[in-house]
Amino acid sequence: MDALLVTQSINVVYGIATLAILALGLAVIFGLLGVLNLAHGELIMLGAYCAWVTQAHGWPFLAAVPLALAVCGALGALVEWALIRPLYRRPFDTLVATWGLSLLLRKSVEALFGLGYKSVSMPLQGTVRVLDSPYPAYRVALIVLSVAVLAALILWYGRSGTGTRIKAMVGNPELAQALGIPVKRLAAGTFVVGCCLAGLGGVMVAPLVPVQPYMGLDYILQSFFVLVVGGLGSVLGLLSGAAVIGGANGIVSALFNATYGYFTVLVLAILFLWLRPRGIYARS
Amino acid sequence: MSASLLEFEGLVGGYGSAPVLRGVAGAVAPGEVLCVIGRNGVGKSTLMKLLFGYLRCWHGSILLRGRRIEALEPPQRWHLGMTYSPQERPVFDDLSLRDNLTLTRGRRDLAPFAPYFERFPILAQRLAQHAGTLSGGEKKILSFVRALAEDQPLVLLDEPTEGVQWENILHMEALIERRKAAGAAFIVVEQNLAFAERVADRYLVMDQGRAVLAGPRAEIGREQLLEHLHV
Amino acid sequence: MDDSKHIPARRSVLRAAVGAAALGLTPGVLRRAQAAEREFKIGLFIALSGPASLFGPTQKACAELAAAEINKAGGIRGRPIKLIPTDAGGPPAETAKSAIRLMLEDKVDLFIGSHDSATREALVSTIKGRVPYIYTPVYEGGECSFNVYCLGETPHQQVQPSVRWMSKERKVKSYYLIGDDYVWPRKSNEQAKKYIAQYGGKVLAEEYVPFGAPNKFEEVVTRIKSARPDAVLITLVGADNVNFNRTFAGFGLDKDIARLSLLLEENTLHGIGAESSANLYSCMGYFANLRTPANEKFKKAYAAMFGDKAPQLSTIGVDCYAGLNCARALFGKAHGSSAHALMKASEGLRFETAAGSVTMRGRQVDKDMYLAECKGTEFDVIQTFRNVKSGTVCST
Amino acid sequence: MRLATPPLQLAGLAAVLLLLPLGLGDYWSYQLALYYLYAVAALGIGLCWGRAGFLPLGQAMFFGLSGYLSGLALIAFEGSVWLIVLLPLAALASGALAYAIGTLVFRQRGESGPYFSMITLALSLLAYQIANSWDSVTGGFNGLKGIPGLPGLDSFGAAYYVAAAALLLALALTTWVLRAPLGILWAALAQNERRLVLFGFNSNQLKAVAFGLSGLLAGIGGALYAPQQGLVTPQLCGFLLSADLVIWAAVGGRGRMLGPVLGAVVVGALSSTLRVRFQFWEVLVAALFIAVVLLFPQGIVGVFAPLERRFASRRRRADLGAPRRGGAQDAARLVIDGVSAQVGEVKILDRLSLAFERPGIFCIIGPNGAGKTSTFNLLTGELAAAAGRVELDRDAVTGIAPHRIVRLGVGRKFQIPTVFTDLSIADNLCIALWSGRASRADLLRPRLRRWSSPMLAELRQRYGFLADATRKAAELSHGERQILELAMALLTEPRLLLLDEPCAGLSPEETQQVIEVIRWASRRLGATVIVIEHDISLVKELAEEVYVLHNGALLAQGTVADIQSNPAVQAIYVGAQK
Repeated sequence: MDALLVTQSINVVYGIATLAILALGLAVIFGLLGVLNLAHGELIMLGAYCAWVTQAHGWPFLAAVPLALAVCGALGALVEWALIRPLYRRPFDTLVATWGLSLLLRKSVEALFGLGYKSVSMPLQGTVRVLDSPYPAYRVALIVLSVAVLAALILWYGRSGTGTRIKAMVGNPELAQALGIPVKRLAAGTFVVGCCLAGLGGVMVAPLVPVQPYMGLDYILQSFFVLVVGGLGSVLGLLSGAAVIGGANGIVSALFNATYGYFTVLVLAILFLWLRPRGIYARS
Repeated sequence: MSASLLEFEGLVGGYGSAPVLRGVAGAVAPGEVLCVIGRNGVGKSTLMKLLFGYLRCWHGSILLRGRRIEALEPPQRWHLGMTYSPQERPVFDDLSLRDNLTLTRGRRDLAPFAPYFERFPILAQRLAQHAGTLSGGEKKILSFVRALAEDQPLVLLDEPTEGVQWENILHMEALIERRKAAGAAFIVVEQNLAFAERVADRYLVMDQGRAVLAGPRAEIGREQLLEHLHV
Repeated sequence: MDDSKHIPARRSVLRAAVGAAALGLTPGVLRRAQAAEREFKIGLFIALSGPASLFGPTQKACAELAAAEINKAGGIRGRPIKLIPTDAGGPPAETAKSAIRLMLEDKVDLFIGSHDSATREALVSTIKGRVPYIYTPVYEGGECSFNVYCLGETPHQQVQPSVRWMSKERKVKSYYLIGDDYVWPRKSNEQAKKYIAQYGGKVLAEEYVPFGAPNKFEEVVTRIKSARPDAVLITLVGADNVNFNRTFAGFGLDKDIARLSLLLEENTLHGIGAESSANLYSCMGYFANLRTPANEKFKKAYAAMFGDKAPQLSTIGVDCYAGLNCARALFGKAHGSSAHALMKASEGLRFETAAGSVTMRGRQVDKDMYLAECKGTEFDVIQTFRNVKSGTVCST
Repeated sequence: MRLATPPLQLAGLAAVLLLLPLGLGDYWSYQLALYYLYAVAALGIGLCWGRAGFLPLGQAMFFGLSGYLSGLALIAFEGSVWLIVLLPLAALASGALAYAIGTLVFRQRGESGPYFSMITLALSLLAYQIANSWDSVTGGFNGLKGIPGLPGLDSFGAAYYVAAAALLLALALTTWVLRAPLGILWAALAQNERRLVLFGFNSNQLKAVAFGLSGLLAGIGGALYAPQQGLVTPQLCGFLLSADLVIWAAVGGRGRMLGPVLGAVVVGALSSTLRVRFQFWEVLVAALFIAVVLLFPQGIVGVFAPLERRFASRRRRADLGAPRRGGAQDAARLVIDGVSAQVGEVKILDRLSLAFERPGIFCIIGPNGAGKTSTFNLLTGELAAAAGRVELDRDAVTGIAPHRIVRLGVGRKFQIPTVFTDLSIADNLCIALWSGRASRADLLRPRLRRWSSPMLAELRQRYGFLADATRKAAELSHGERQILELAMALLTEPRLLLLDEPCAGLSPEETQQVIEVIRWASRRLGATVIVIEHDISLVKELAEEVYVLHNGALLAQGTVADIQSNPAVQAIYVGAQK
């Protein structure tokens, strides 16, 4: 029983960590730029396929990271130029266009790799003891890694000049231009970074899930819910959102069953969208 | 006039379908302050937005050091040596004062700001604070300092003294003088006549989207200005 | 209700022509409308789009192989088979719509379908027995609609022998049931609970996850771990099945807890991967590396026709092969093509599947079932259960 | 854009729909019948998205709901006459649910942006799971099966005509609503919600009605889908159908009535033809779809917009007299008593006290940030008072919703002219006339678009361009827009008229005209007119009394002469000095 409790709590933490890392890319794109990118899940999917491709070529797992960054980055730049910029400040059209894009990406990957499940083998096998109950090593690593990535991001966004410029652009674009900040280019760059982060998330979860063209659909809505619940424009918002969604899902699934867990997530999302749209941790 | 840093003429522009400027001309030379004066809604801020490139001008030309710039984006104009302190939302509310000031600089040290902090110690005291917590007047001061400290050859100030206490207005005047001495040019939109009279080298008086009166301060008396301000 | 019966062919052709023109379609519609009546047309419903289209290529290939063989042997009642593959991977209404087209425009003689149950229900209520309909894949059993014939494994066929084997050979006393939340898993678990009790085992828990939702299985696996069952009976399908088994192994439970999955074929096993497939069993009517003479022969023909680029063989795919053979036998045996004649003929009908020959009883199939243990990403068939009853008997 | 299709076109369409089956085989009739039902649902999306300006992403939920309801009814009461009542009820249930959701969500904060879309999306996912899990009622994943067809109507031909009839009904319904004031108000709402509210309309309720109607349309589709297909499955509530409906509306053209219909039938039929022909048909659909969004935001139908305008009828039908506006008629007594208010950190009104106890023209002047416009926002209930109270005719109006305050007889004109640019001049003027005059039922009567009032007649006399019925406000010059908005403000025949720099950006001639109109109107309405103005020369011409605001408080009050000689006033204009 006690061991059960421990493991279930770690499961909750793990759930939160994965949610956060998977929503990260969207947090940048939707949270900072306000772009509703429905193709986010497909970027994750591409990242996962990168992991599989590296494995298929017998390269080390970590080689997937640069590959994913390259693929998603390039795609991101193209999409920003072709879809996002022309539809700037037309949220509904962006929504609809990126949905079309996600369809396009799914089918292209299907044409390229087929529909079969690709399994990416665990870079870390076996289990490690956490609070003297065994837990899968790679999942532990993923938790640690997510925390690291998020921490790094908090530091970079808070300290670096670029981070400050992005904040400036988000907060007051007109004034930012008066200071010579090339807002358009900066926004494009930010979008690309968001895409890369999505790809990175894809690489990280690849060994844990069945990799196939439709996997993105599982992540897009969850990611949106996380952001809406947490509040846009801050890593803290992202974390609190992941905590609520992932936590609620994990706890309810642990206490009752997965169906209730899923219902809880949907209901929570609806309630927040409706009653507290600025989320738990709203940007000032 | 030949030595002028910025020249503009026949400027027509506005928002959507509505022309606010109906043909305005003017110029400013290095080490000179051009004060733009007029009632609300006569197009002063619109003129500034046109000059800095937020609004495309429908007709007319803007020359910076003899180069046409009306096609350029605001950031490009900044890189050519202009800067701008807007009338509304003059600072980044969710950035600290320090970040507001050092945003455009590679390094974050505050040495260049010493002379400004002398005049406005309150800024130095609140460096870590978010600009959003400042009062309207304090924001104006912060924005003013930021713009001047960039050491750009041409500074556009839109109502810099709005809501600023008068002793601080005097500090502003002194700092403007200091930059003038260093050869900087200013275009200042102002409603505060007293301030305008003290800093201006030339006036540009506007009414209903047109320049109705322009010339050196010496040639234009307060009565003429008041007549156009209708007070 | 189908008023095209009551008007002379010429006019209906005319209509089709006008229609085609009106919609700017290729004259293809036209040609199909006047196509020679000699061909024996089969509307083949397989997944060409959507997640299930994973099986599409195999389904198509196996059907084509069967059609080629049958045609070489003189076709059905002397008429060459013409397959009309049609997408059943979309929403049921779409598929039903295609069925109408195949009936009215192509005037098909027979439907063969390999798709999910919701689509089957849609087709049954659209076809209404006007055309015989052979449903080939593994399913929940109990389909007895007029003029419908089911070939797939039923829960009874999968569960009864495998559970008995587990209890007897593996000394499994306690089971944990996990499945997707829809009809097939629930029916299967009904059967499972019956036989588990019968063989003196007990069910520790029965759990379902939302079907078609983004599921994660850490919580479930942790619960299983603390429940310490001897075996887990898995009725998850597709991605959920892959996901669960990877998580299960990830938590290191694969060493001491056996897993019996009721819908585990080659593609899914590849998804699960070698490192997660230890101690995992599957019970189906067909496995690609089955060592029966029939299968050797079948695989040789398959390879000969499609070469080494041939799509992966698996039970859901090869059932289409059985489907065509069944059709041939059925029409060969029956006098006339009326539903009653066909249903009458179906009783005791024998025909070839990829695995071997089977018998149809009560419009379902009694067949040999195979229990396989996963070795890496391969199935190792360790036990054969002869001629297992379908457990469903429909009127004929 | 002219969104409504005249009845004539509708009749033509009816003829086409009736004749089509003769040309096509049964299969195409059957196929079209299905897409007609989808089209009915897509029509609802066009209504919300193209007209009222918000995008519902979960319409399948309503399609599915009524699908299940009518399915259950058909099974329970097979062949009974009660079905005539029950099926419409199933459709209405969807409409009611949509209206309820709309009311709840919109009332909360008038949220109608992407978040509303997300809510509807999440709801449809929920609906899908419920339909999937609740076997006992819905039949679970395999769906609700064995649904009998409509008694005597279940042959392909008959099914086609049922669907066609439903589509025509839906089109007629939407045509009617879109030609009625309601449709005009939706279009206005999408362009400038705040402005509409300040004409006294409850925009959130209008949006809820639009959403409810879209739900009803989806309901009609679903209610007939059940008998036509004989099976209702959870996919019917799910995300994919919702997405398809949106895609069809977008590709066909959300802005015009026939757009979604065309989208559903063409794209739908196209994809179902493609799906059998080659594997990656979805790629084509997706590409087509992105292309349309990027290149033709108004969809396929939008391409023909120019033609449509050519055929637009120019003749104006005979006017109908509008009733007098209800409520008190005499000039409003306005008292602002010690009101403070702030936005964020900044205090914008500081214990402000003003009183306007008699009809006449009063001017408010003051430097930037003095709180002039904020005072207007306070009066129209858009700015909440932290302290103090505002009285209109001795009743406190602090904390009352803007549209209610406006209905008490408050009219307002903004500094920047905010007319509804996509609407014709006539419709702009009508919106003003309806304000405070039209009852809820009236909003469904197209003839209200012919309303006129003596004042409108006189205004048309003064300004010829106001009589040009079909010209769009977008085509007006800045000056004309100022006049149009002023006219709109006057047509509401307010008892308290708030004018914010009515002459901003006008040429001297235009300025003179406006001055005259204001004088004329104040006499004619006998109203209290408050004008924010900077140009003292205009103030001289207009004001009986001048109020000078400074730092959110009243600095001075009196005749123009008093004000000009007031040293304090001098000081704030000349600048801070001690």
